[in-house]
Amino acid sequence: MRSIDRPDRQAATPTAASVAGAPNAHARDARSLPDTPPVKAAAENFSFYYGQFQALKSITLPVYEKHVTALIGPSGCGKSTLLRACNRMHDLYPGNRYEGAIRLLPDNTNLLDPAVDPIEVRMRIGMVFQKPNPFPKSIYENVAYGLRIRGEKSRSVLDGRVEEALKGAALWAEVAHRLNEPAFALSGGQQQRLCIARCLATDPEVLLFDEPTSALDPIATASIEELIDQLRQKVTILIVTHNMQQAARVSDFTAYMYLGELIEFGRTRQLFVNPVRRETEDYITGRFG
Amino acid sequence: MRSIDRPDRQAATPTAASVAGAPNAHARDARSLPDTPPVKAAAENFSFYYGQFQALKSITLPVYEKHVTALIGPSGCGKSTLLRACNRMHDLYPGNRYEGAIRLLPDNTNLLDPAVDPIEVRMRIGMVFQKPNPFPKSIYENVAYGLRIRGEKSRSVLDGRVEEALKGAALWAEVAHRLNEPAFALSGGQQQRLCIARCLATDPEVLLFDEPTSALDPIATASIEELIDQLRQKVTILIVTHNMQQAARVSDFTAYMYLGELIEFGRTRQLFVNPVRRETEDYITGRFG
Amino acid sequence: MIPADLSGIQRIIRRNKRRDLIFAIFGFIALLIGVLTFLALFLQMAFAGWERLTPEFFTSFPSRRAGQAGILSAWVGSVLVMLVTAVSAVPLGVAAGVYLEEYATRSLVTDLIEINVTNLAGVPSIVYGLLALGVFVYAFGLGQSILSAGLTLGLLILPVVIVATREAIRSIPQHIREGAYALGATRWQVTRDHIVPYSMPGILTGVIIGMSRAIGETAPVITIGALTFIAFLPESPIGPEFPWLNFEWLKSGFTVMPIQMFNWTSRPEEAFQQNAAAAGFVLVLMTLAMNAISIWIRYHLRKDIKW
Amino acid sequence: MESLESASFEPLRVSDRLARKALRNTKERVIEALLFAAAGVSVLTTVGIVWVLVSESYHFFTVVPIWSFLTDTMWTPLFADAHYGILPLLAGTLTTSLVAVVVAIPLGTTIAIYLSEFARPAVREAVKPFLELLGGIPSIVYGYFALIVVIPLLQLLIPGLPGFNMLGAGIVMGIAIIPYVSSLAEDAMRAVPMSMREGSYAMGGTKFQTAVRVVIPAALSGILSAYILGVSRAVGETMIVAVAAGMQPNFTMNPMEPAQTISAYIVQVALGDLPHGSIGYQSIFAAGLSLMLMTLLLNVAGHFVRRRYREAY
Amino acid sequence: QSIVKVDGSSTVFPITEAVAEDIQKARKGSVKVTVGISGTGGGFKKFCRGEIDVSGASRPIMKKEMEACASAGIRYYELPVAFDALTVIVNPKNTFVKQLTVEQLKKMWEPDAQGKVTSWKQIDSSFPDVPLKLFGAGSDSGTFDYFTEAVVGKAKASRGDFTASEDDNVLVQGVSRDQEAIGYLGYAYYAENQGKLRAVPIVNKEGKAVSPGPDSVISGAYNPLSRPIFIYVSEKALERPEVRDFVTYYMKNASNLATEVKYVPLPPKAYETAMENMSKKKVGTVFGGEAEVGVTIESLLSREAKL
Ligand SMILES: Nc1ncnc2c1ncn2[C@@H]1O[C@H](COP(=O)(O)OP(=O)(O)OP(=O)(O)O)[C@@H](O)[C@H]1O
Ligand SMILES: Nc1ncnc2c1ncn2[C@@H]1O[C@H](COP(=O)(O)OP(=O)(O)OP(=O)(O)O)[C@@H](O)[C@H]1O
Ligand SMILES: [Mg+2]
Ligand SMILES: [Mg+2]
Ligand SMILES: O=P([O-])([O-])[O-]
Repeated sequence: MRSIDRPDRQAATPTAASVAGAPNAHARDARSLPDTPPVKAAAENFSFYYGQFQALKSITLPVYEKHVTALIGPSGCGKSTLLRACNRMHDLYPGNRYEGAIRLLPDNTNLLDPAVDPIEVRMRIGMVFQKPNPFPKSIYENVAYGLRIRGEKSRSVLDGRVEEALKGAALWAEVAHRLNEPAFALSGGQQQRLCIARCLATDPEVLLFDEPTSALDPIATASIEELIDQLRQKVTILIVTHNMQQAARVSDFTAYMYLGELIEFGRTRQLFVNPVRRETEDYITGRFG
Repeated sequence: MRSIDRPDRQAATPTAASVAGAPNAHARDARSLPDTPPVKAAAENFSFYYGQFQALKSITLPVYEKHVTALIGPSGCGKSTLLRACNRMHDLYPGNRYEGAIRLLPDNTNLLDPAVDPIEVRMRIGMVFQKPNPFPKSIYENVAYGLRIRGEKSRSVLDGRVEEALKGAALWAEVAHRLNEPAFALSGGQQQRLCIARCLATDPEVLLFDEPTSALDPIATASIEELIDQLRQKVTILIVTHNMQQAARVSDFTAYMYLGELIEFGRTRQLFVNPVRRETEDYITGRFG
Repeated sequence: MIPADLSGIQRIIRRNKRRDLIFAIFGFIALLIGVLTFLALFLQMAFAGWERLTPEFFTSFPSRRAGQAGILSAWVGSVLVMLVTAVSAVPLGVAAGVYLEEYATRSLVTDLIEINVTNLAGVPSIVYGLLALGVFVYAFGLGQSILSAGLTLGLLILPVVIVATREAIRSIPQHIREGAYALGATRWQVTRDHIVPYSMPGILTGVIIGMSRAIGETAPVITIGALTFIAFLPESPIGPEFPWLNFEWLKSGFTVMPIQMFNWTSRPEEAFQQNAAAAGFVLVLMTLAMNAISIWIRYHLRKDIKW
Repeated sequence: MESLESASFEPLRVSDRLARKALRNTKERVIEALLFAAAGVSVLTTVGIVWVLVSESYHFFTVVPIWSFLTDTMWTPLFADAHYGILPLLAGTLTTSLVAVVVAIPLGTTIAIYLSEFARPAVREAVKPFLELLGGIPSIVYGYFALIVVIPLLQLLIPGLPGFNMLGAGIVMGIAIIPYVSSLAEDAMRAVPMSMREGSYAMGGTKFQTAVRVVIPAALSGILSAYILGVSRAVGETMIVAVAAGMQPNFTMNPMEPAQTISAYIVQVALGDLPHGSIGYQSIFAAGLSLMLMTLLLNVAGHFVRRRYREAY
Repeated sequence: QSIVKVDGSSTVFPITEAVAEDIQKARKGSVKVTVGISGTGGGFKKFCRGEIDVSGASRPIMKKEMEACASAGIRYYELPVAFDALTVIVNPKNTFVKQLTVEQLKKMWEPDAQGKVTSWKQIDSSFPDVPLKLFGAGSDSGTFDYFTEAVVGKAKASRGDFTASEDDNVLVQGVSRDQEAIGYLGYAYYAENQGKLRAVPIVNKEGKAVSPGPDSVISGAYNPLSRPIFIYVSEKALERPEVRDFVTYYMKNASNLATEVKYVPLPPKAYETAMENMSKKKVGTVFGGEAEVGVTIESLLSREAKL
């Protein structure tokens, strides 16, 4: 059980049994340990199937509150699949199947429970995609979208929240004077920050990032990374990246996945400098993948 | 005119002016080798433009008869562009422009001469593509197609040539009993060999391969490589590959290209073991690309 | 307003989902309206015309006695007109589509042709009738013949055939073309041996859709002037001696299914409304059959060619 | 040198090769010319249409001043007191089209949204052929349906409704054009990339919210062109209005009244036999020209809509 | 191929159609007949261009048409085939119209009424103030010519703002579904739809309100709206055996068939005289090319004999 909380001390992930017995044990443990922050979410023996194909195999993984956790691994290893499971994105397509649990703390809700409405999950967890995908609306409406679908109509409330979110996404200075222009008029990096602002406006508990900078140029990438660095003060972040330098730069914890399995999880610095598993080392040093 | 056949003694290519004075390292490399075979084709100061964009910059390169020449280099360096110029594939699209010459020996025709019919060029030079592209016809008709468009109607001649070509492509044993089945029923590797048989049926002087195995699994790849190894006895081969191991395995000569320029040309073994240029070394050792 | 707690979120979700449900119901109803109208129309004609749908109905000429009237001259006329339509529109449309996709390089001329085809597709059919009246009937002196009608409908469906051809050709991957060119095929050989055969299912689908539209066209045929009592068949297209073809029928007067139906609809006697219903039923069956064939082609023939 | 030339691998001598090339080139040229000619036929069609309409209308307008054609409120070209005001026909055309659009756009859009965003793929695949069939039914059959079924029904609901009226014709016409609207609009919506939808769902949006707030704005250009195509179909539709709307050039926009549309006037005249060259004969070409201009206007509008709202995703 | 081409009046059409149908059956298809409906005027236009062999007419040929025929060198036989009673119809639910005078009809239909006379009350102060909805024959029809001549006093002089149709069903449907409607059409079409329509008695020259019907036509009491109807046969076409066969058959059977399709047949003598005139090659018309109203059966007989 310690293994979860002490990735630096032991290898890889906890045994299936350890988590199954006490779902939120790691949360407690986390709190009890001086060097790990409280757990915000955790996958427990989570498996996922695209129809017949098992894309994830019994993943057990904690996500620590107000820290950045990075998912790395070669293409096709299931990083996106895991991330998208966290807000039930797979529900949109037929034939997908979840097994096991992903729990959200502090209320310990199993996100995957069929009784839990996926919309509720998504309202609590924000997501930023690989390709910036602003809506075909004005900048303002993009940010206000989440509030509008929550039924907010008051213009002054919206104004305030939009400004706050844009500031939070470090975009306010650039767009304050043209909030009514279409979002497509922004550059790629700005669009991506707009998508982040769109999430921030609704105060999500967790933010999921799926290769948020892979479609961006280096300058835009730098600004997004900087933003993630600021955001970690306020929100829990889970980020998929295929850029190991990026993982090293922005994350506090890193999980290395391979062929649908979680191979190793630990503090980023440690995992990069001194990986426990050989596969991880091969991947990190570029000998493989 | 012996110089044509003996690039080892003089400039690599037939017109003295173009290559003799050319400072290209590869020419010298080639010459310095004791026993190079006769030249079958040669690019001379060949430049190519996609509209305004210059994709190839004054390439000078010999292709030796009945040997395999590999083109390697990072993505976008112009390998495919060069290969496709050899059978005037670029003529199919508007706005492209050739400069310089690609000569086909022994008749010393400049393939790029506007007076030369591209159809004639393509009848002399076969091409195999990255993705197997059999026609949605029967296996038999795929192989017979080249002969049919050359006006061959006699069934017995066709039968003979089809069998011969399929044997040449090491496919006969697998398909002899089902020549009338659709080509799509074959596996990817078989399809690729079928495409090779399709070329062989018309006895091309040169065969161009553009990453012929990149869409195939390792087993199919091995069978294609083996086939190329046999083919070199009969036909001159120019192959593009992004897999350096493959280049090392199958080719006699290798050209390394970068950003539209030919950086280095030489015997494969020598180029891989002891490259003359630093860029080549960087690329080969994986330090770059 | 913005919920901070879970129960707040759940309340909002409940409200939002209610709207989802309401819309889903509306959508379903809208769909039902469409589908039910189709059924109502079909069944109304089937019931109203049921008694008349005997074999004799198909083998009898029109008659003043509703009970004896049939659609022989009408369906034969429709078939012959469709024959002319197909023979004129298909080669022209396919050739034009092939030209635009395989031959033309972008130029002012091809732009013009493209814009033109798009616009033609939007021209009301009655305007084609006027064209036919002015050009075929009077300027060319073809009169009110099967040929005039067939050519008119041919022009009418030409854009449909062109567009279908182009779409079908566009779906052929470039590497198939390159494969053929690389073997030394000429443009025409590539077109003849690959482009046209492989796009055939798509072209056929388009042709059949176009024909099913043409077979129901009434207005342009009326404009040419085909509202006639005809109780005999045009001469057979198959002649008694070599080359076994006979083109007299092209000049023949004619009637077609929709005109026959219109004719009966126009009769004040109640009994003829039954005939109109029966003729309408047959006409709809004809177009349904054609549509069904095209759907079948789309789902089955195309499956054989996957890139 | 000697050896090189004799070692030619090409079985043909150079002169033969050149001859073959020349032959091939001629053949290729001829074929290309033929194909080009085929493509030219569509242009000739347009030229023919414009020529016929304009030349006959030209004669018409030498007799009838354009001004009175555009402003006179009566259309009686075949009667003693001849008036040549297109307005009544225009009013009829617009009113029937309007009724049709009021039926087709909401229903068509709803169906499109439902199929694209709500229905399961199986339902979609099952229903779409039905809609296609609805679009394939000949308009004379719809006309019959309007006359025999829909108008009598409407007369039960609305006492005093005349036996021919624009309402019934328009409603049926609307149903007839639903498939055009719904299938094009659905295509446009389905072309919206999934990433756009995922963006909305990830924010906690429901299907309806996603459809209305994200997918529709993103597919706007396609949806608007679907509408324009629908309108253009309605404007040009002939047999339904000819059979069911009444044949009276009635200057009114009241759908409860009978009226004549431009297209219906043309068929009505064509049903008789006007002598080539008479003013009555020319009047149908003038009417046809107006119709053509209206649809052309719609086409151009469609073009600009597609430009203006080009999908930016 | 020899086809007898007939076109012209929609009023004569039911008889011609019956003849065409029967002769084709009787001759087992060796005689082929097409019958178009272009209206009397339209028929004469084609007739005088030599496009058709026989033209049906619901009024005698007019000066202009005579000239057109003459200039094209077309001479013709004029054969009366039956009598028709133009019937003024209203909706059965219309209770206030008991009878109408010619003056009242004129008030409704004259060109001056166009756009002005729009209420029943304007026709007769005893009528209610409800909209007046008019349905009448199309301007290319003989019915229209005759009605305007008889009612307004000048052929073709009519208002234009009414539902004008060559298609009699439009008139039947229109009047039968609309309480405020009034229209006129050939008696045969009324007779077929007696349940849906009511014929209005017309006050004749003698001041008596008379309903249309075979008796009132034969007695001459239904005036001025009864009229003879004709076919015109081209002299040249008559030389062709199939045309002669057709016309002879027509004359022999006109009496029966006219009754069958609800017209008033002429006395047998009339058909015999017509045949005689034809065999004696007496071409031309017995009418002066002027519109005439109130021709009775007797006067028609005597004129024919005199040709
Ligand atoms: N919709 C799908 N249906 C079936 N299999 C899928 C689907 N999406 C992904 N897969 C498969 O699931 C596995 C994991 O895919 P996933 O997209 O999660 O990989 P990834 O680690 O994000 O890779 P990348 O770095 O390329 O984004 C892969 O083998 C992939 O082929
Ligand atoms: N049709 C085209 N129009 C314009 N530029 C092109 C076109 N095709 C290729 N290019 C450009 O020309 C350059 C050379 O392309 P080419 O396809 O030859 O590269 P390559 O070496 O084959 O790369 P790869 O290994 O990815 O196949 C690239 O910069 C490419 O972007
Ligand atoms: Mg991914
Ligand atoms: Mg390449
Ligand atoms: O068709 P008509 O008899 O009225 O000329």
